[in-house]
Parts: sequence; structure tokens; C-alpha cells
Amino acid sequence: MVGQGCKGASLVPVSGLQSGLVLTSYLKGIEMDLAVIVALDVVNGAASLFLLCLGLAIIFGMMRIINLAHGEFVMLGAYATVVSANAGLNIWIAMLVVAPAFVALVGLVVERCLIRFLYGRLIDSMLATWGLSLFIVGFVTTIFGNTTKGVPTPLGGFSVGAYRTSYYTLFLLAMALVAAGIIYALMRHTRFGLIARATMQNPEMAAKLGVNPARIYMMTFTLGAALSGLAGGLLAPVSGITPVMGAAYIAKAFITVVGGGAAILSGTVAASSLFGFINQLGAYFTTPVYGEVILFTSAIILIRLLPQGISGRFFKGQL
Amino acid sequence: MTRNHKLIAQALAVLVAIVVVALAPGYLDLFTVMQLTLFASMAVLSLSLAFIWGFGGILSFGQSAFFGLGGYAYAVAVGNFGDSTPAIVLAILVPALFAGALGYFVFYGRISDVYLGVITLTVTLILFNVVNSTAGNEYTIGSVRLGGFNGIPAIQTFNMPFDPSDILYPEHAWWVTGGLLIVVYLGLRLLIGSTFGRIAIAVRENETRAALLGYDPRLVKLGVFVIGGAIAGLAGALYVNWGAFVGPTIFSLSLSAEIIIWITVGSLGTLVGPILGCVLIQYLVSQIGTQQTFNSNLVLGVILVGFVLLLPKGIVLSIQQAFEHLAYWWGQRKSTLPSSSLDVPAMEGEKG
Amino acid sequence: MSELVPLLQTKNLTMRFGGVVANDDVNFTLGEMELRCLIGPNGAGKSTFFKMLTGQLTPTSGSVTFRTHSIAGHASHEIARLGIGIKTQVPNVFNEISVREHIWLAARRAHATGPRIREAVDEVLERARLTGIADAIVGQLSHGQRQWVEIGTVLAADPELILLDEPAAGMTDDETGRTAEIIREINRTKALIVVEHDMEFIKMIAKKVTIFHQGRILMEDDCAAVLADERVRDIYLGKKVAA
Amino acid sequence: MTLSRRRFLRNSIAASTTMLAAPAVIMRYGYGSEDPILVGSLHDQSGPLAATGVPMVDSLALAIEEVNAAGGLLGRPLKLVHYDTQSNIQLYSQYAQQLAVKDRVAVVHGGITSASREAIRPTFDRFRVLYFYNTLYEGGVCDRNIFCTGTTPAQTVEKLVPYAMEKAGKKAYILAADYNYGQITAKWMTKYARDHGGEILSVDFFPLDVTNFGPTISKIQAAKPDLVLSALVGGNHTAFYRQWAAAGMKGEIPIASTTFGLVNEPSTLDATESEGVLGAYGYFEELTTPASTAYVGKLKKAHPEIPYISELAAATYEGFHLWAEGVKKAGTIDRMKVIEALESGISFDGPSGTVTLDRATHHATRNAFLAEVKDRKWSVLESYPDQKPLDTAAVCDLIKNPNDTRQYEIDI
Repeated sequence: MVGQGCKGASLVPVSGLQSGLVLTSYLKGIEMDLAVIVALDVVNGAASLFLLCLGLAIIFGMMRIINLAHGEFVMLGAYATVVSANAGLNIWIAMLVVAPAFVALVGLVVERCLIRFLYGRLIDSMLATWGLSLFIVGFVTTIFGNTTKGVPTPLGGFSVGAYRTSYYTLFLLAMALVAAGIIYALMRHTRFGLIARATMQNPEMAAKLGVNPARIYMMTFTLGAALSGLAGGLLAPVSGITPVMGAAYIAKAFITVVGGGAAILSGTVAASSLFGFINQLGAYFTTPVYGEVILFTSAIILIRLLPQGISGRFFKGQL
Repeated sequence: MTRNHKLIAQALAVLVAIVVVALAPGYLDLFTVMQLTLFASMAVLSLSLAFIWGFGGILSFGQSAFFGLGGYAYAVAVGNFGDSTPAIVLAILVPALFAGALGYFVFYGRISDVYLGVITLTVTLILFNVVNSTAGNEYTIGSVRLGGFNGIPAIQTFNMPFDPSDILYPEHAWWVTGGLLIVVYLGLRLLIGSTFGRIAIAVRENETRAALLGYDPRLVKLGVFVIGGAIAGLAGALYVNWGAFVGPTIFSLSLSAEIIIWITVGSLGTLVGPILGCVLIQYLVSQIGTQQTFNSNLVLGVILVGFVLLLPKGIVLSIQQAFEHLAYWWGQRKSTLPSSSLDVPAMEGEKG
Repeated sequence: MSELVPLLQTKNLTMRFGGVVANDDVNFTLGEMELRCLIGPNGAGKSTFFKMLTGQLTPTSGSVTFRTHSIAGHASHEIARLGIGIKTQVPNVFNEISVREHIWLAARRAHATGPRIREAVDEVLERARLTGIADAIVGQLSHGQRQWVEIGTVLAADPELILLDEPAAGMTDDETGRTAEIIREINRTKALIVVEHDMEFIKMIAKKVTIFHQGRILMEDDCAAVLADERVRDIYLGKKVAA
Repeated sequence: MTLSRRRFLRNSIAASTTMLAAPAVIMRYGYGSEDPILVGSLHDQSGPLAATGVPMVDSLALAIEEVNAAGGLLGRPLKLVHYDTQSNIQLYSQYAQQLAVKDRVAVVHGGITSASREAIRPTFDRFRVLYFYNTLYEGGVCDRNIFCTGTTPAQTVEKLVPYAMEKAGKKAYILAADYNYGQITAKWMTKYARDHGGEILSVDFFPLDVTNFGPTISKIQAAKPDLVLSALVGGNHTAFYRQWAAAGMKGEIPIASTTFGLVNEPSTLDATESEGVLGAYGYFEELTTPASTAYVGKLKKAHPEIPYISELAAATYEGFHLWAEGVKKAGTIDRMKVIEALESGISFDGPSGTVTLDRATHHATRNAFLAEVKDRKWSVLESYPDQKPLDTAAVCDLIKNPNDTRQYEIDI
């Protein structure tokens, strides 16, 4: 490890040196508060990733449709929040009610007008949703222009030792847990959940049970859209709001969901925890660039080792 | 009988294509010729995925990785050698080798379906990130700076083979690019008709059955993948020759997706379709940018959705079907079995 | 037929999926040019057994020996090249390819030269009565026709050992009879293992019969003895076995 | 490869072209050179860079209107030929060829990212079309066919870093976008910090799609700097300022940026998030000189939806007028004559003050301003008149090497 004396001695490898410094001081175990903060970052990274992926995972896991307009659904959630909050609505209502409700409505319309013609056609559905994503970006740009005034982050910050972080981080974590809990309860204890699980495991079986798969698909897509909208609403106060913001999310979400495998909840939880952990730690100890490269590389290795995703190996047949 | 007719029709079409390529510069203005050069290089890229997806059943979301590698390999090599001849060879070899390594990793790991898509996509993203962070002076290969996001500008374009002083004019570049497009098309057509091509189609149709007959599906897919990678690399060199520039956005997700769009619009499982789809979409995108009324994304999005809903089989197969229906109506055909398509269409979504 | 020269031998072959045991300690021997029928209720492990023989599944434990080659866990194409061909339970064909091409793909592995391959293709087409639909696309054929395409494909590859999983399923009486005839004809030069439910069909072809039950071999005897056995009747009538 | 065969090939090709060329000659040279002078524009109107590109085109259109209202140039009206490059580098190359070969424009204004400029610069060199790049960038382009009218680090970063250190302290932490602009700007920041006795604790680069800055904010806190220097770019990176404020860091460590506010960040962020950020550019909408207020008034009247008029729009406006001055002086739109006229020290009094073209570098000597965000507006604190492009001048001398076409990376 490089000693403190090197500080500022050379120009180019500065960031490497500094991460080395932070790493040594971290490993020395002196700065307990820093360790807590880093742990919070990691958990926050995983929680945001989980929230971002859940809607995509539900749609993919149950319908085998990869919704490439997922990022735009998130963006619509953010816009719904920002627009209603700036119009004077309470920020919490804007985030937690308006965003998911609005995007659910969009999802319903999209399912009725587009997706329902494409069931069982994985590639076609990807193309159509890609087209949809372009359309939504163009539409939002036409209405709101290229940028929009955001909303400030609620809740404020707090200190851990010498470090400051925001309560909102904790709130995001809580919301991830709540979302996971609600989906779990929905899947476990409702008729919709029962049918949905049956559909997940064997679509033909479900059809034989006399369930109307079209209705289930419609509800699933709407639910997935609502969750994407919720993610957008929750991220609105901590992101840059532009019509193209969705593009930043889609690749990572896609990789995470596929890495997680077919089990919606356990797979997504496992994959987003793993990838969030790797990405954030990688970003912390090296640079954000390598954080991403490390994330992508580990995703490749994971899929190579577990060709059916994490849940194909460890959570077979579970939620 | 019909088989022979088809062959004659195809030979005629190729002949017409050769004549069009040869005569185009005389009848079209220079800009149109240059634009056609671009379209033709992109069409070669389109063919590379059309082959591995339509005939090998491998859907790669990262075909632009090989395209980009080919472009960069050409740019670096031509900058160092000063002669485009070995550079073009390298632009084909480097992506082919890379496809070999990646394909070995993927196919021998029995990765398929959407997982394969994710891996190829992710490799593209890694390449983008890596090349993007090569802005510093230390990232220099020979005498060529990689240049990070800004890319490598003012790349030397094609010269006459082994004569670097004789740089091709735009018209000649068109002959080279258009000619290579025809060569690649014919080569693929022959390959598909060959034993290897027929085995590849069998593997696409039913991997288990092919293996139970003694064919190694992994090896066959690897072969298809490497050929696709090599063609994409060639396309990369042609593209760089057109624009004299290469940058990391060549590895972008949107280009990878666009190739898939070309093929779907044109008709998966054909070779003519992907060429048509590519030219059509490219032309459309460049036309959209010349108008100010509508947001470009909006227009492109509507067209794409419309295509998937109204012409899901793509242009070529839809037209062909329409013709077959017509022919049927006129009672010119007695066969009880509807004939197969021009090439063999893939059955997507029915697998797995 | 004698068992002096085992063509195929499995020892303690076991396959587990998680907690489910699909095959348990199967010791099975087949002689050169033998024709064996496998029977047993659904879920008895017959198809799993076939999949292990053809490399589609890697056994949890135990060995499979084909002549002198240990083949357990080898890739399907390697086993196929040693000379084991299979017709699977559900028609397993190339849907978008013509019948002729289908047979050709199998025949070209077995024969060296072009003319010889074409000869073999025509011969198989004739034998499987596919000549009339040789240029049709397999995916557009009926279920029964596709069964024949698959049988033809297996024949064209000219393997030493042929595994047939329910060859007569979905066939008319006429076709069933023809299938039995072909099986007997093949058996003049090759060994076969045939899985079937149809006892009438078994009676037409069987010499020796092996009964699978709950993943194990329940008994192995000649046809008449097996059909007379109390336990076998119980199994097929769904009663509990007192063994 | 024998020469004779190659020559035969070339000859026969030439022969066939001549034979077939007859109709083409008519098509190609069918346009007359009377009537409007065409002005090309390549800016992104859709995609991630649209927010940057739209005001630049609007500003260019305004400048053309003004010249037309005053009777045009050389007695001919001007016509804008604009293509939306859709944030796509390939389309830059394509439309550059279209402008150069098909439309045969007299000049092209455009390019936003350095990558887009580098993609089209060789095309304009090759087809001999004069090119103006009006964007703030990292400096170093040395090419007689191009004029760069935006500011470079020596004009702005050189002011911003010492000022911020003076105010906040000597220890700085640099955050920059992970591409050439960010990387080179980070080097300049480091240099200027060192020159003034400062110390750089760390330089972190971020891909343009990074949206989660949690680990970075922790890292910054662990390093305990007096000052954060930011060259973050684009909508996604705006998230940094929000997460920074959310963590309660806003009042703790001040931020100075070379990019913040170039599009419209102060007005899209909440006051609590943007308050106190320092920036230095060649122009601010808030400047109260008569030329500035007149320009802002006209542009906002024509395009009320423009959220903020930054250096990018102003430099585009000034760049166009500089070209017009050059044409007036040369008395022709012939490329070489206009270049020579522009090299004679042409200047224009624009919204940012007097802008003069530098002969040796083809960059602009122009005023720089330093400002601080106050209540979602920039409050201009300092102005630095007539800043020369010293960074590019260190590596580029087009008087001595008129055939140079490189972009130098300046050794710092």
C-alpha cells in the first residue's frame, strides 16, 4: 500500500493512490464511522437497484417479456412526481401515490394496445417496447422540453461520527423492504398471487385451471408498471430529471433481472444485493468506471456459472 | 422446377445488383454515392447478425462489439502500417478471434436464450467503458492514440492494395463497399447451402436432435458465431473507411439494438430482408433529422411499434406471402402444401 | 439371444433431481443384436434412463458401458458417434427442414460418399414410406408423419443400438403393425431397446421384457412370463405392490 | 500486384465513369451559385444532448435573421440548413457529408461534444468547407479550417480554481465526467491548484450514466477536502448535486464547477441544492451590459421556452457574426479568402463583450466571468477582460504550421 507521504506527489495515478489510502485506513479498522457509512452506501446501492428492477422482474418472470421501455416507465414515475409536487401536491403523496398510479395507468393502456398482441413472442415484444421507449422519450420531450425543474430531497441529513448522510438513504432501504414485503404477501396470500405463481411455473397448467391468462397478464403488467413508477417516484428527488434518464437504468436492470433468474422475488433480491454490493464496493475502492466494469464482469461470470440465473440454482420453484 | 426458377431469379437479382453497384456513381450525385457507401457497410453488419441469428439461432445483443473491434483494429493497424491492405485483414481477424474466445466461453458453458443475449450485451458495455476511458496519452498502440470518448479522427481510408500512396476516391470506395456487400451476400448464400450451413440450420431448429445424430451443437454454433464476428469486423473496417473516424459510441447499446431492428423489419431468416431493413431504417433515421416538426424519437418509435404490430414477419416474408396468396388465387399452383419461404424462417418464441 | 457379449451395460446407475430419485441403482445388460422391451407406468424412470444412455443427462452415480466405452456423462454427440440412436417420446425433429434433408443429415454421418448417401436417403425414405412427402417441411406434417420422420432419421444414421421411446404412440393400427415389422427387420442386424405401453404391440415384437417401477428394475423375463406376473398387473392397474 | 494491371483497372474505371458520367454532370453542377448563401448547422435536437443543442440552434437562427434583416451578406440573403444529429456520432458524419457535398454550404456551425467535432472535422477539411465550433471545450485543436470560439480551460478554469481556493481552502477533491473533456479539465484543475499552492486529494471520473453518487459522497467526506471541483456533465450527473445536498453536505464543503449551469442546472435544481456553486464561463445570461440584455431579450422573445442562455448559445451567436464580419471583409464567401480575412484580427462586439479571433490558434480572445449561484440565478462576481487562449497557444501555431490539423493534448 502507498504511504501518506505520496499525497499529491504525482498527478495521474492520484485516484488510485487515494483509493489505496482509503482502503488502508478502512482496513486498519480505526474509522468505525466510515465503515458504517460505506456499509450504508452499499445497502443503499442494493436497495435502489432492487427497487429499479422489481417492476421489470415481475413482468419478465411471469410473462417472459422483456420490457425495454422499463427505463421510460421509471422516467414517467419521476416526471409524475416532479410535476405534481411542483404543482403544489405533497411530495410524499406525489412519490408514493401519484407516481405508481399514473404509471400503472400507462402500463394498462400499453398492455391493452400493444403488449397483449405479443405474448409468447420474446423478440417482437422487445422490439415493440424499444419502439415504445423511443416514443415515450419523444412524447415527454415534446411536452416538457429537455429538462425539468426537480424536487428537493425531503428528510434532510444526519451524522454518523464525522460523516454525514441523508435520511433519505434509510427511507429508500425501508421502501425496498416494504415493496419486497408487499410483493411477497401478494404472491403468498392472495388468489392473484396463487394464479400468478402457477402461471410462472407452468403457463399451460394455469390455462387448464380455468384461469383467464389474458387477465392475469394484464394485471401483472400493470403491477410491474406501477412498481417501475414507484421506483421513478422514489428516485426523483435524488436524480437528474430528463426525458432520457431511463437509458441509464435499463441495461443494469436487465442484467440484474436475468442474472436473478426466473424467481421474481428471491432472484431479484439476491441479484440486486450481489450486484449492488459489487458495484458500490468496486466504485468505492477503485473508481466508478471500474465499479461498472467489475459489475459487468461479475454478471458475466455469474451467468456462466449459473446459466439459469441465481434463482435457477438456489431458489428453484420459489417466489 | 420452382427451385430452379428461384435460383434463376436469385442469379438475376445478383446480376442486377452488380450492375447497379458498377453504374451508380455515373448516375447519382456524389453525396448519394457516399450515403450508399455508408448504407452498404451497415448492410454488411446487418448480414453478419442475420446469419448468426437467422441461420444459427444465436441472438446476440452485442453484434456491435465485433463491429467496433473491427473498426478499431482497422484504425490502429492502418495508422501504424500506413497501408490499408493488412489493416483490413486484421479488422476481420481480431473480431473473429474475439468471437472465438467469447463463443467458446458461452457455448461450451451451455448458455443460451436470453442469457446469451445478456452476456453479449454486457461484453459490449464493458468494451464501451474500457475504450471510453482511454483518453490519456498513455493509451497508445504503436503510433495511434486510442483517444477515449473523442475516438480516433482522420483515419486513413482504403488505398489500392499494397499501394498506400493511391488512396481511393469516394466513388471507388463505393465500388469496394458495394462489391464486398455482394460478395458477403453470395458467400453466405453458398455457405447456407453447404453441408455446414445445413447442419447449422439443423442445430438452430433442434439442438438436442442434432446432438443425438452426432453433431456437436457447441462447435457448430461457435463456427457460426466466429463467421458472424468476422463479417461484422469487415463491416467495421468499411464503416471506418466511410467516415474516417471511430469512437466508442460504436459499441453502444443503441447500435446493437438497431441491428436487431433492421433484421426484424426486413425479415429474420432471410438475407435480402436484413439488407433492405438496414437501408430503409438508416435512410429513415437520416431523413428524420432533416425535419424540425416532430421529435425524432417520437417518429422512430411510432414506426417501430407499427412494424411489430402490422408486419411482424418483416417486409420480405410478408411480400412473399402476399405473392404466394396471389398465385394461389390465380390457381397457378397445384401443390397442396404451402411452399416454404425463400430461406428458412426461424421459429422464435416457440423454443424453450 | 445370448448375453455373452454385452453391448450395453449399466452398473448401479442412479439419477436424482433434488430430492426426487428418478433412477435408483439400475443394473441393466443388453447383448449384441438383442431386442429388449422396457415397460412400466408413467414416472417409472424409463425416459430418464434413455436420457442417461444418450448423454442428455449426467447420472448422479453409476456407470454406463457401451461395448468397451464408458459413456456416462459424455456429450450426446459423442455417444451418437459411437453408434447409439434414439427416437424420443415427443417427436424430436427439425421443424423447418424438409423430410429429405432431415434424413440426409442423419445419413451423411453414416456414409462416406455423396452417391452412397443419396442412395441411403432414398432407401430410408422408401422404408419409412416417406417418399411421397420427401419435399414437405417437417413442421407442417401430422403427428404420426413426424413420428415416421424421426424413425427414418434414426434408421438413416445406421446406429449399432437403437432406442425407441414409444414408437407406436398416436399411430393407427395399420401403422403400428408396420412399425413392429420394421423393428423386427432392424433387429436382424442391430440391437434395440423399445419403451412401450401398448401390450399388444409388445406382444408383436418382444422377446425379453424389463419392467421399471419407481426408478428401479422390478423384474426381467421373457414376454409371456412378465405378462402373467401378478405384480406387473398390479402396477398397471395402479394397485400397491407387495414386494 | 503488378502496376500495369492496377493501372488498367484504374483506367477502365475512369473510362466507364466518363462514359456514364454524362447525366451526373448535369445533376451535380445543376445548382446555380446565385441567391441565398447557405449556412450549415449540426446540433443535437433530440437525445441526451438535446438540452444543450436546442438553444444553440435558436441562437444561430436569431443571428441569421438579424443579418438578413440588415440586408444579408454581399447583397444575398442567408439561409439556415440545419440537421438534427440526434445525439448520434454517425449522423454527424453523415450530415457533414451532406452539408459539404450535397448542400455545398458556405460555412458550418456546430458540434457539441469533442467527439462529434473530431468526427466531422476531417470531412470539412477534406471537402474544404469552413467550420466553426462554438462550444466550451478542453482546448488543443489546431487546424486552419476551423475556428473555435468557445472558452478553453486557460480562460476560465484558470480563474475559477484560484478564486475558489482563496475562498474555501487549499485542499480540493476533483470529480469529472469520464471522457476527454472531463479528464483534460481535471488535469488543468490540478495544475492551477498546484500553481497556487493547493493540493489535490483525489480525482474521480464518472461514466456519463452514473446516477448513484452515494459512495463518492462518502469518499469525499473521508478525504476531508476544503473544496470540491466538479467537471460533471449531463442530466445523470445532476444527481450528484441533489444527493450532495440530501446528505447535508451543502453548507459543509463548497463546490466550484466548470460545467454546472451550462445547460440550465440552477433553474432545474432547488435553491438549497444549487446555492453557492461557483462557475466561470465566457458568458452569463445575467450580464447587464446593453448588448447582453438586448440579445437575451430578442432570443427569449423568439424562443420563450429556452430555460437558460449560456456561453454555448452566446458563443454560437458570436461565432456566426464573426464569420459574417469575415465575409464582409473578404467580399466573397470563398473559403480561403474568408479564412484570411478572419485571420486578420476580426472582432465582434457581442453579448459577452468584444470577441477577437486569434490568428495563431484560430481560437477566440474573449471576456471571462466568474459567478456564484444565488437563489437559482447566477450572480456575476468577477469579470476578466480579453482572456487569450493561452493553453492552445502553447502547442499550436498556425502561422508557422498552416497545414497542421491535429488536436493536441497539452502537456501540463
